[in-house]
Amino acid sequence: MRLKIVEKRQVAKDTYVLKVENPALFDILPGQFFMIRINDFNYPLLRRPLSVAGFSNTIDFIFKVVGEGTKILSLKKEGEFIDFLGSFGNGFTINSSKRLVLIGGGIGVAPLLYLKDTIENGYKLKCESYFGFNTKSEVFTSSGNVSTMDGSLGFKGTAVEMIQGDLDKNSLIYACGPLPMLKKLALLCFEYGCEMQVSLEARMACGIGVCLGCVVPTVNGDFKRVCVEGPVFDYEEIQWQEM
Amino acid sequence: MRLKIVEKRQVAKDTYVLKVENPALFDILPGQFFMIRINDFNYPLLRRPLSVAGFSNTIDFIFKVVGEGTKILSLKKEGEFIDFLGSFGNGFTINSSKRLVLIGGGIGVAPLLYLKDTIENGYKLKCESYFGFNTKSEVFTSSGNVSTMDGSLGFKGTAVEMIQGDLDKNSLIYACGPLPMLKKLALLCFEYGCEMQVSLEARMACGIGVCLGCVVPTVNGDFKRVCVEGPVFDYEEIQWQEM
Amino acid sequence: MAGNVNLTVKLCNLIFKNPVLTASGTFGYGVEFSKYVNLNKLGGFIVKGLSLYEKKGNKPPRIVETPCGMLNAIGLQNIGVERFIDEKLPKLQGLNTHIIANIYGTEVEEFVKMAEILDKDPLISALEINVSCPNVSAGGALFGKDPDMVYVLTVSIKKVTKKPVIVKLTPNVEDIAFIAQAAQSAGADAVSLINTITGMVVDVKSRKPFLANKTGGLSGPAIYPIGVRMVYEVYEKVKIPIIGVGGIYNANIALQYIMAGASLIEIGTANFIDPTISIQIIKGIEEFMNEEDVDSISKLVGVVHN
Amino acid sequence: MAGNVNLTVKLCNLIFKNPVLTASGTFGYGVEFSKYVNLNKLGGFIVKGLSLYEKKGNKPPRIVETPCGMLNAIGLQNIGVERFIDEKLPKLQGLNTHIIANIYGTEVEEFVKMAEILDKDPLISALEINVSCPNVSAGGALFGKDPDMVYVLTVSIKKVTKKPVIVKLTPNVEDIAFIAQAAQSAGADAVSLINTITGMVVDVKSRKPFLANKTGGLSGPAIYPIGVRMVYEVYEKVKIPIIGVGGIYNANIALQYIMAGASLIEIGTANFIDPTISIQIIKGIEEFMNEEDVDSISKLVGVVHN
Ligand SMILES: Cc1cc2nc3c(=O)[nH]c(=O)nc-3n(C[C@H](O)[C@H](O)[C@H](O)COP(=O)(O)OP(=O)(O)OC[C@H]3O[C@@H](n4cnc5c(N)ncnc54)[C@H](O)[C@@H]3O)c2cc1C
Ligand SMILES: Cc1cc2nc3c(=O)[nH]c(=O)nc-3n(C[C@H](O)[C@H](O)[C@H](O)COP(=O)(O)OP(=O)(O)OC[C@H]3O[C@@H](n4cnc5c(N)ncnc54)[C@H](O)[C@@H]3O)c2cc1C
Ligand SMILES: Cc1cc2nc3c(=O)[nH]c(=O)nc-3n(C[C@H](O)[C@H](O)[C@H](O)COP(=O)(O)O)c2cc1C
Ligand SMILES: Cc1cc2nc3c(=O)[nH]c(=O)nc-3n(C[C@H](O)[C@H](O)[C@H](O)COP(=O)(O)O)c2cc1C
Ligand code: FES
Ligand code: FES
Repeated sequence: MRLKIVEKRQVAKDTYVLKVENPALFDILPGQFFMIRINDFNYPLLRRPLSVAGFSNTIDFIFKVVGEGTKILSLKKEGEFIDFLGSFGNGFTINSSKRLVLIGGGIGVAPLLYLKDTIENGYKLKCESYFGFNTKSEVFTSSGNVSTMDGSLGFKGTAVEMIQGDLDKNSLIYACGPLPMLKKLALLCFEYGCEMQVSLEARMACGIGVCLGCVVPTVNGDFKRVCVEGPVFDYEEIQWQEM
Repeated sequence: MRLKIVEKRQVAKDTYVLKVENPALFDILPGQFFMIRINDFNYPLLRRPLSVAGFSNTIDFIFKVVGEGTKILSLKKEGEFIDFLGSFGNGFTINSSKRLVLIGGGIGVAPLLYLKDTIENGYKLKCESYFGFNTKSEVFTSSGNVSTMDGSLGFKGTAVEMIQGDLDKNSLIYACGPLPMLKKLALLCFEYGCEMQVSLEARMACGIGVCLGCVVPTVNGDFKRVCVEGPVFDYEEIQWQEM
Repeated sequence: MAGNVNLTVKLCNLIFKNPVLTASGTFGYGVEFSKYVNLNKLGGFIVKGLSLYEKKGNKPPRIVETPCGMLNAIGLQNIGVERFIDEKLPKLQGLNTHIIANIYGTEVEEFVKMAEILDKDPLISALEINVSCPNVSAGGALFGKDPDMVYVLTVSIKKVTKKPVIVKLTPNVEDIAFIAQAAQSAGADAVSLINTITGMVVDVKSRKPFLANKTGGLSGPAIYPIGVRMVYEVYEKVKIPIIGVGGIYNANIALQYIMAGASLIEIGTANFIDPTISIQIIKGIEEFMNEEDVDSISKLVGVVHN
Repeated sequence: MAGNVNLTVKLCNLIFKNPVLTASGTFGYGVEFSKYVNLNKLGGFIVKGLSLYEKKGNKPPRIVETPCGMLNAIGLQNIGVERFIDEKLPKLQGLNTHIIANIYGTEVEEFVKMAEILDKDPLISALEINVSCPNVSAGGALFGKDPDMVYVLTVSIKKVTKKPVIVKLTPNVEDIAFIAQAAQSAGADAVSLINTITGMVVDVKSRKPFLANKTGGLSGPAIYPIGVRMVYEVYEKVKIPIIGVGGIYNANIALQYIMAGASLIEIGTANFIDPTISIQIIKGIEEFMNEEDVDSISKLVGVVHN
């Protein structure tokens, strides 16, 4: 599906927002992702997975330049077309009877922005958001409670540190971010007995469940595919020690 | 050497002019070429050779989209930078005591435009030009005598047919174009006893004489490199039967 | 234009409506692609490699990208032949194309048992034998690198099934044609080649191999010239049909394989990049034949050797 | 930053100021690159393959591009060892780097004669023996595929020269470590790998192989995971230094080779794309070592095996 770039803009250090026209062919759940073909030829070969960060007249992505693929993507211009496959994955499930707590780290905040929008404006529910970044220059959102490691903006410390004392059994955490943060949260959830839906990353080739490349280890000693059974998992499913 | 695209414009069917800023670091002889890196990453892997079609404030190229590399090049935008290596090759030699006849076919006309400019405006000499194309839509120059195979513009027939009755011992032909045309001209030159400098094409990897990939067979049973000993050859050097 | 060229290919008693199959491990169990591809338009598809019993596969990371290619070390994760028959095949009923089962084992007996089981299932058109795996009874030597093992294995499987047997060869050998000859002598109905080429990527930050399995199999566009060369070599040495696979991502490369000697071709990694690619390649082959006035695909098989 | 890391590599009596060499056939006779590269900054360079007598090479077309790679079938065109010494070496006098001669022949005697001739020339630091060529006296079998031939050849060359002898291995074998072991037993001072992988591209219009020579050698980024894997395998089996080559186009891949077991690396095809690449790679390795606090390159060689 070739979609036209409506907007491409740098929003923070190495971080870009990419908005493409919405063909209005489908609904997209928060937490779902697209597989993006970086160029119209075979280099880079594999599509890159990017989560949906917003969904309205446009489908919005926020991505960080970490390698060659995202670098090339950052050089695309408005008006150009990019080939998308999706949407893929299971997405977050919203439970209105819980205290909804969104915890994001770095670029992992991207999918939570769309989740927040859906909770607040779609479901008309409330939620709390705690978004952590390394430093001010990397912050790409003004929504929610922001923290930075160096205290250059908002709370000084991680997103987890911002909320950790304040979690309870009734909390349902939605988390996305670097693995150490997710592991930390998993420990906390075990401790406080709260629920958590966590969005995981894995190297992907197909995005549609056939290559079996993107698996993560589960507690029963099995593997699950991030692209189909995920990217959102109940944290209790995951074998965290092996991650 | 990264040079900025000053102008990129379609000038005929599948044919583009590309002007890049001239760093004014060197002189370029007509017939010389640059090795152009299509993308800043390794695909397509090899540089593409393109002859200089004009040289002033800008270095100008005229190229035809024939494959993936030239296709990608045709999508570049003004303001972008492209990596060039060059200039390479020997170039045409101008002999003021001869009747100078330029014969080009299709995209082979490109280097002859710069040669014509050099002869007329640099050396203040006269020359005749005969430029043949398949059909009107492929014609990208109004300079010289133009022919088309279907007669849709100018003389009906090939560039060779336009001039062939009119060649003499005193003619020095400068030729560039498809191989069958060059072979035909070689026969004519043998017949009429005229001289010819012919610009040849070959698949190139390095452009600087080290890969030995670009060779053409010579009359003494040897090989010569198009990138260093050419691309311009005295037609009598070439083993035409083996081309 | 389309329609007036004959794309059909015969392999033993099977008629393929066109030469385009999809490769094992890149097309799931077929159903996953029904959203993108009308499966009935394919010459056939080859399902994910099956073992006698369910296999969990290797630890992640299992894949890594390389220039115009990728390494995979899935470790042949699959649900096992019985669950495949019970759970997956029913969903594939009523299709008008060929379903080929790809099987592998670590002992001859495992292959034989699977062949016996699959022989009974009318939905399976043929068996593709993946010999790129270590033989435990022979001390871990790869089946596919040893012509004698390939011979014994093929003979044993041929005994228990009437379905065409395709032996899928590994490129990690010195002389692939020699192994193909062993398969032919043993009665194989066809050979398919190439499987992936062993490679390694190192993560320089951690100073470890990137893949948990250390090495992985290289596939994708990068390898196509190696595959075409090997098909060319095998065509010079064997008479049974060849199925070409390795890096095919457009009709041009599919045709290169066919001209080098392949009667059928398989599309692998390219399915990941564009799930509709197999259909586009069928169209592209058809267009080429129309443009070049070739009325039957069989006239192109091996023409490079003329 | 730069300067406080130790990039030097010892090979026999030779000290290389850094691990970066340029590969035979991709760097001419060195002089061609002096416009782009300060040759003295290189660990060394390996000149175009030399034969005893001048060779014209294959008919064109000799090269064709492939996805992230290229095939070449130059046919070892060169001016012969005598003219090389007379015409080319004088231009390389006074350089403060290692010049390595790459030699090949079709009989053991040819190799030996060349080694004798080159042994006398003080400008040549070492000999790299290209065994990827057919042995005419052994009926055209490739030297490099047969461990016995590699053994005999290496022993014979070692007898006539005191210069370090590097045996350059072909990847077109089943078990490259086995061949490396043969070279080691024969007294080789190092092995270099990989040479190109045999491939074919078909021109579907003419329905013929694209190259006049039919097959060609695949090089370039596409093959690097295969080269890294082979260096890894050889490192497990031999003790002599390994020189890694194949698809290196940046410092990351150079480091992958080093960590897999290479003491030195060679840059080939990448020189065509960017003639300054070798210098950039030296810088990149230096930067990596500074960032990762590695004081000596020797500490990275083979770390993947720990
Ligand atoms: C479900 C999912 C959703 C994602 N959503 C976002 C998002 O919204 N914004 C964003 O910036 N990033 C997101 N990522 C990560 C993003 O896909 C990678 O950063 C990106 O693929 C890196 O590509 P590259 O070519 O720049 O990096 P390189 O490292 O050069 O890529 C090489 C290969 O590694 C893969 N890769 C590298 N890093 C990752 C990673 N962290 N996760 C998965 N694959 C990786 C690439 O896809 C590619 O195949 C998501 C990943 C997944 C799995
Ligand atoms: C000295 C010289 C000067 C040239 N000047 C011009 C010019 O001014 N304008 C112009 O349009 N074209 C010119 N060409 C031809 C031009 O280089 C090719 O058309 C171009 O490289 C094709 O690249 P591609 O990726 O589009 O085609 P593809 O066919 O996809 O290219 C595949 C490979 O083939 C090579 N190749 C393909 N066709 C040719 C060819 N005819 N000659 C040499 N290599 C080829 C490419 O470089 C590449 O390595 C010149 C060629 C040479 C040798
Ligand atoms: C992710 C992945 C899984 C694969 N699994 C199998 C398998 O189970 N059985 C098999 O015979 N080949 C398997 N292969 C090999 C392919 O079928 C094919 O031979 C190889 O990938 C080369 O083709 P390609 O370059 O078109 O992908 C697998 C390849 C990939 C990329
Ligand atoms: C055009 C060309 C010519 C080559 N000539 C030689 C040669 O004469 N002797 C040799 O041992 N290797 C030769 N090689 C092989 C390279 O030295 C190197 O081993 C191979 O290309 C893999 O490295 P790369 O991928 O970095 O190019 C040649 C390679 C190319 C591309
Ligand atoms: S990415 Fe292929 S199975 Fe998930
Ligand atoms: S292009 Fe390499 S020698 Fe001419």
